[in-house]
Amino acid sequence: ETTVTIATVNNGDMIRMQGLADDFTAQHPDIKLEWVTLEENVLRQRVTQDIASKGGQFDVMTIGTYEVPIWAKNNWLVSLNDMPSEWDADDILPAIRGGLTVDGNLYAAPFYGESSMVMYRTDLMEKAGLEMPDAPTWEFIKEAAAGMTDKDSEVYGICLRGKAGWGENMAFLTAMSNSFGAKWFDENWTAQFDSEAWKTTLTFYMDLMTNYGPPGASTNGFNENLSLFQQGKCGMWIDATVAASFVTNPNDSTVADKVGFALAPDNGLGKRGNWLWAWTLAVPAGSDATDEAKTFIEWATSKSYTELVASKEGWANVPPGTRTSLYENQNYLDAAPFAEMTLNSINAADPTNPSVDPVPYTGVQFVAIPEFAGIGTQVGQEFSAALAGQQSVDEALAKAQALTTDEMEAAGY
Amino acid sequence: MATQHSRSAARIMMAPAVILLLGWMLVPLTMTLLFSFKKYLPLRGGDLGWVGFDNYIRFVSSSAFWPSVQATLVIVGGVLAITVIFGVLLALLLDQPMWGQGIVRILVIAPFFVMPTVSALVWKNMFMDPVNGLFAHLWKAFGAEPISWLSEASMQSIILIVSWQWLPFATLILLTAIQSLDSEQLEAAEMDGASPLARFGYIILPHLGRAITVVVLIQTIFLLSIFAEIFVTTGGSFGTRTLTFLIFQRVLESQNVGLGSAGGVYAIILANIVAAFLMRIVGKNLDA
Amino acid sequence: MGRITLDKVTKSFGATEVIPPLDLTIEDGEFTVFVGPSGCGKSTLLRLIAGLEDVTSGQIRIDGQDATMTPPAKRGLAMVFQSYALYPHMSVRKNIAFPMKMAGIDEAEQNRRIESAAKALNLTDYLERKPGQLSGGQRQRVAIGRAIVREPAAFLFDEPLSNLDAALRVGMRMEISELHKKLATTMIYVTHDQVEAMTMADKIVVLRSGHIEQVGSPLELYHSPRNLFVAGFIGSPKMNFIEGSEAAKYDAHTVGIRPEHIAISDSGGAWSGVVGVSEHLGSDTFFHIHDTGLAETITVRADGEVGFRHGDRVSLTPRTDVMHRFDAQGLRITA
Amino acid sequence: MGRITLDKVTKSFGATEVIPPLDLTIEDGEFTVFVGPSGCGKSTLLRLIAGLEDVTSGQIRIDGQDATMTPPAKRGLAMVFQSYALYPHMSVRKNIAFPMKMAGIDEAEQNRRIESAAKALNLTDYLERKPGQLSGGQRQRVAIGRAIVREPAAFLFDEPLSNLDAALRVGMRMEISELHKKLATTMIYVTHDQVEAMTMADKIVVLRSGHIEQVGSPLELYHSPRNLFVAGFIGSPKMNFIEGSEAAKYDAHTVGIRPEHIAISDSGGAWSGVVGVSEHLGSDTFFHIHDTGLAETITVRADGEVGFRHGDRVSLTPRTDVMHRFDAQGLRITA
Amino acid sequence: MARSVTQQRKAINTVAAWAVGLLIFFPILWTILTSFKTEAQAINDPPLFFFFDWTLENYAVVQERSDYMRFLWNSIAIAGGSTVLGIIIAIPAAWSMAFVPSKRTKDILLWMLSTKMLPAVGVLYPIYLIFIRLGMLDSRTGLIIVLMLCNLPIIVWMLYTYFKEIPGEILEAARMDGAGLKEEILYVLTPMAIPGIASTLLLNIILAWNEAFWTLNLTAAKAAPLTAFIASYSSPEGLFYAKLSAASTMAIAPILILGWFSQKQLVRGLTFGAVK
Ligand SMILES: Nc1ncnc2c1ncn2[C@@H]1O[C@H](COP(=O)(O)OP(=O)(O)OP(=O)(O)O)[C@@H](O)[C@H]1O
Ligand SMILES: Nc1ncnc2c1ncn2[C@@H]1O[C@H](COP(=O)(O)OP(=O)(O)OP(=O)(O)O)[C@@H](O)[C@H]1O
Ligand SMILES: [Mg+2]
Ligand SMILES: [Mg+2]
Repeated sequence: ETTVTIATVNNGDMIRMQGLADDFTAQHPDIKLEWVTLEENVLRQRVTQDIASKGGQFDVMTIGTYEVPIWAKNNWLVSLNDMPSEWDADDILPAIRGGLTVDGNLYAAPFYGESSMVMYRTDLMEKAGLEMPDAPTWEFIKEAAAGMTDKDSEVYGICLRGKAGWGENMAFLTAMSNSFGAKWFDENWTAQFDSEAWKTTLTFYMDLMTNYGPPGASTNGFNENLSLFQQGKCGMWIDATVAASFVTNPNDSTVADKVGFALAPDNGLGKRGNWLWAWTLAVPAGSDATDEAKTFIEWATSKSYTELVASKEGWANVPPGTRTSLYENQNYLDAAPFAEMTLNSINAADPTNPSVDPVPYTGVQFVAIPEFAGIGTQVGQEFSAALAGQQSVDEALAKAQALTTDEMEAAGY
Repeated sequence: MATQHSRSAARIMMAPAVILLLGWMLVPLTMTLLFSFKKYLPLRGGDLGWVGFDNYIRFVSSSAFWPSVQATLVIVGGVLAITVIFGVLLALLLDQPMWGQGIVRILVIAPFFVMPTVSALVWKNMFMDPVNGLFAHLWKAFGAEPISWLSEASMQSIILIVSWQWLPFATLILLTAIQSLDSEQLEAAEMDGASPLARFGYIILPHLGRAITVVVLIQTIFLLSIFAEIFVTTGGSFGTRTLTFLIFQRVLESQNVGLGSAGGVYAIILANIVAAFLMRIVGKNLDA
Repeated sequence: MGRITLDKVTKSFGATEVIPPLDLTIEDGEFTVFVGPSGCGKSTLLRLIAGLEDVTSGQIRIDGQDATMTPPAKRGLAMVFQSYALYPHMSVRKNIAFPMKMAGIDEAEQNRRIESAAKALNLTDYLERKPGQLSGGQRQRVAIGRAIVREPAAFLFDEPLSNLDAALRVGMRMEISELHKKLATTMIYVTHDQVEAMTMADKIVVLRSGHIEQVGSPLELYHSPRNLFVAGFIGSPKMNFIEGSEAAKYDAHTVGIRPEHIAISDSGGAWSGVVGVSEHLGSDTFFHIHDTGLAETITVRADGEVGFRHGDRVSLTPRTDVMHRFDAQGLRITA
Repeated sequence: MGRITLDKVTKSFGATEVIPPLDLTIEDGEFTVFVGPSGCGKSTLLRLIAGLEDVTSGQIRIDGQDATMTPPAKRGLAMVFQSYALYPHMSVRKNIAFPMKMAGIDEAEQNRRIESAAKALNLTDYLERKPGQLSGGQRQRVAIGRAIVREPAAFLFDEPLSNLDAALRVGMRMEISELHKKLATTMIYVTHDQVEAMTMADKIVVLRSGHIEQVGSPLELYHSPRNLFVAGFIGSPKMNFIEGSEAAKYDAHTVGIRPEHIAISDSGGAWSGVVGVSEHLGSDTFFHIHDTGLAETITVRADGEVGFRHGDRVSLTPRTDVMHRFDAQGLRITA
Repeated sequence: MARSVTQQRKAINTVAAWAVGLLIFFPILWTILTSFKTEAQAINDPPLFFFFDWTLENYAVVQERSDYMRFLWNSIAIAGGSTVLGIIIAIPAAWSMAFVPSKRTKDILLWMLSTKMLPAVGVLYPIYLIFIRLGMLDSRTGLIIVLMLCNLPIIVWMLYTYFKEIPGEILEAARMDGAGLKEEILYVLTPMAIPGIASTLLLNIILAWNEAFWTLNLTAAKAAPLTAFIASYSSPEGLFYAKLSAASTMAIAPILILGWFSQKQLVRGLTFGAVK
């Protein structure tokens, strides 16, 4: 009997997979699964620590599209090119697959994928006398936010991430800045927070949030905004496409039947403010159960897993955003009204060409270099502090510029 | 007690503890020192060679350094002040005759048993959340705008959470100290015409001196390294990045082990400055 | 200026009555000693007078004024505690100054009184030390110093010498006696050591279970103990008690004879016995005589030069003129 | 079976020499008491004999054999500590059994010895109790019981009675004396109470600052103290010392006269003075006489019935035959 | 002061103390209450105190999601093991310091304490590398050793203060009675110090139980204790106050109960000899 230790993030889809793992062990009685479920930040820190020092504690790691290319370059991941043909690698959405492929080798299997989009309250839009286009501009978003805000009854026009973290507010702001023509670095890896575009981005964001956002937005992340939206306190929410299934789930959401979807806004510069992300499963190079790990990944990211979830929990709850076949499945399209918008959003993201100008890095809402997580979080903290009213936009940008320059220098760019 | 035989026995019996702790201190410390002079980036291939004092210079010259030292001292100082002052008051209250003293003591001691992670989670979500937190409900009930505790009053919030966890400790030590006060001394002061306030100021408070030193010493040791409370609540934003947290960011988030190690060395220096300061006071007080 | 009257005072802790109704008057300037076995209520009585405990019923008057409800600080009494209760963090000077500081006496006057108390108590060299750096006797004196400077109407002492070693105890008890002679202030002194009681008191109050067994001068108690309890308690070595037929000869249920009132000789005495342990103090010798047929042992005090040995058969002659007679209830027969 | 010899033994703690070179022989079966003021090194000496401290130099022989390097357990000595040092978590039986258990004596023999010790010490009813449930005197006896069962070559006692109250102390000191009579084992007994020393010892060793001032039987020390220190230390109340012209009359630098050797009267004596404090014990009265021109106070012991009062002018008659004479170095003049 | 306190004053004290006590305890009480609510009731405005539909569902969900017993067992093994091991090592050391003190004793004691001031994050990397080398990652043994070392200074100090209260004469008596060093410690010192050892044990179990840095960073699945258990409940997607509360309650309940039952010993232990 071989033990496969799996590090996972504590989100709904992963927890569900844990619950369904009996199906796997029934098929593979010689493989024992050990789960290590951790909160996202803790997980990232744990697996990074482990892989960087070759601890070998895990056989399967749940990592994001940010880590995959970096780790793969260090030869820390086992290539998944030899997955069996039934698994059908070609079925994976090209945008997602591209982000997980380095030098022609696939290094991770996507468990679910997401982009971001606008979720809005149809009833409130109607009340405000507006109509949401499929591809709104930022200006329209602002107008709509103004129209929907009713602070006395605790309805806020727009909810956006404010909580510091490279995967929290910086994911949103980086994606947003792309649509404003801003970028992290120019082609010489010089930090760009002193650019006009960043100033416009951040000023616009601050303007939206202070006037139409909920109180305490500077500590709101995905979870907080989700619950605000579910409780009917947000007019619009621009966030991950996976949220769509939560906000439309009548068990959890008080506004399930009043939600509309639109593409992330743009500014007419050719880029939309949406991101691209996937939680993937990968096998670290140090694992002593590589084959069994692959067997597990095959099961967890297969089409049949999707069907298994559908049969147990309904089609709306299957992990989205990874396979073309899913978006061709009528059952799914019927059950998930947001499916089409999700697919369009994913397809609209371009990790290799994220911003208006050319940049030396890949990644839409992140910069795929090892230093980014650290820098991103610190910059996020400055922006978050600005949102909390503790410093001005200029101050925040100046500090961001300084610390980014500093860190990049330390890393030897 | 002090025959040759027992002295050599003492040395042997002390050896395991001393050697283990010496190892526990020296081995990682040496490695940390070693790393701190290197460019050590695990995500870029690990050990990239010696860099002299670069890491040290970079660590202090970073704009985050001094604020983090300040944050550390403010949190430690704030928590110490709150726990000692309220600890004394609470101890005085609990020392009074009352019904159900045992149960009250159980209630007061309880926070000490709560894991820092749990306490941070509970406070953050269920009390300080600006929308669903109990404080928000309370504020709204009084018609006030709910405060976004962790961003608008981040330091105060963290100090509050940490103080809540350590107040029982301070209270209990101080209560035991008050109860150990020779009642004849208080009676003597009463005979001497001292009012209750004078008795507190002239007799009880000086008597508590030793206990307060111990509270301060032990708490400082633990407070200098608080981590979970910050990690869970603010993640180091809004000026709550302590030195420990800054090192955490360098080592684990940025995966810059060299830089983080240099930070670790600074933290050790800071801890030792604080410690030397405390030890001087406590050392005197210990065998008195 | 220091007459203390207890009028039907009782004290109960919860349901147990520690002091049954008790009347007692302590005259101004008198040195009164409360003696009695451990737990008999001596401290409780003193604390009632001090105001550190509330009486359950009855009245305490100080100089004729009802003080039953007066708080301790206002009664004008000073107390010296068994543990001295010095303030450990204050210097000797500050300790002594404390009651004056509390009373708001001005600095100059404070210093004057401190100096004079320190001089009287031989503490001048120690004024800047902390109590922890003093010997037992010195601490004792600081506690007295702190009491003196208040110029109280009366001093209350609760076993102030019981923490000192034998030699020091003798010295300190003389010092307190001399202090009393000098100040002529009322003093109430609690002890369970009858030697202290005998040597120091103007008046001894013998307590048992909260009852007063006898009140009188030391020699009154020595010569005319009112009952067996007092007779046994006062005097060292203890009075010999003889019951049975020998006692009947004197028309008593029990007769008591003190060791110093029995003569020892080779032969010719009324009683006879065998020498057990003999204790030679140089000045005196105590013989413990067995096999007398009267009591288990008869203790005899002889002067230093008498030389009987373990096992010798000796003859004893009691002085019948100072023999004490008690009835079956243990009460003294006076007639 | 219990002859202990100290040969040029010294002991230093760090730089301070607590015991300067010291020779002493304790004969088998002897009851030897070490007395001396606090801090003079009594305990240290006892602990050197016990082996609880190493000697700095010199040799300790037990029954002729060098035991200087022998660990305490192997010396065959038993010690009774001031605090009794009972094992609080063990019953009385277990306490007493402990040394036998350590020596690997078999159960049956252990029980036999425990029973007989318990009987001798009146502890039979308490064998199953814990020390915390015993009175001071009973604890004392358990400590002795624990020492007895080892059948040691000698017993060492370090102030075993100083924690007891006065009455108990008298009783226990008799018990220990009787035990010594019964066992006839060597006993070394440390005290700073000269009454204990006088009443119990076969031989008293008077120590001062680690030096032996005099060794002798109690009455030898009482009658012929070798120097002023011993003279002042032995006897209670303390010997009166007179210097100056009065001493010169007797060809001495200092003369000493014990309180019991001075007669007090209205007039007609050699000396005169004024009565200060008088301590009435009933059996005796101690007068402290001032203004004699001889010494600050002269203490006089009179029997119980003499009735002088504070301030009376009295006349004193010393018994010159028992007067002690000392030279300028404080040494006794024997001629 | 044994003077009878008026009932009125006692009543005021009682009310004040209970108010403060409940205030301090409230966060825990609230967590426990919330764990019995449904998610909707948990965030109800106004907050619900006692009158809601009590449900055990959250506990069922938490248990289903993670095998609580395994985490619990790891916590018990690690906290207990490290404490017991620490005490075994600390007793001889504390004996030496208390009964054969030298000029350096106090310095050694303070030095030991100062090792606790090393910031753990600063040495995580070295320790992690050492653990990999020794193959002790994710093993209970490894954690037991690390936590033992973390708490050893505290254990030594606590035992030292207890031992100092034991009169040296008793140990000397044992020595006179023929006990060797081993017997002296085993038969005399240890039984006498049982209350002190018990409170040391308790305090260190609590400290080890709540230790969240090493337990999280050096374990994965096999050795993960309750601190890791709770780490999987912080900020999940959506607002799960009730489930968070249930998990929190499960994480703290064992130690809370242990602490309450033994608070007398603990209070004594907590004082570190600060007060006699
Ligand atoms: N606060 C109290 N509560 C209940 N009982 C008490 C209290 N104080 C004293 N007692 C009881 O009252 C009785 C008298 O105690 P007290 O202290 O006056 O005795 P004492 O004569 O001073 O004894 P000792 O010589 O031992 O000091 C004792 O039986 C004691 O147990
Ligand atoms: N361990 C030690 N270290 C340093 N000095 C010591 C030590 N033990 C004793 N002394 C010193 O040695 C001297 C003799 O001490 P010892 O205990 O023998 O006196 P003692 O005659 O027994 O006094 P007491 O009657 O007070 O018990 C004292 O001055 C004491 O301070
Ligand atoms: Mg008393
Ligand atoms: Mg001694």
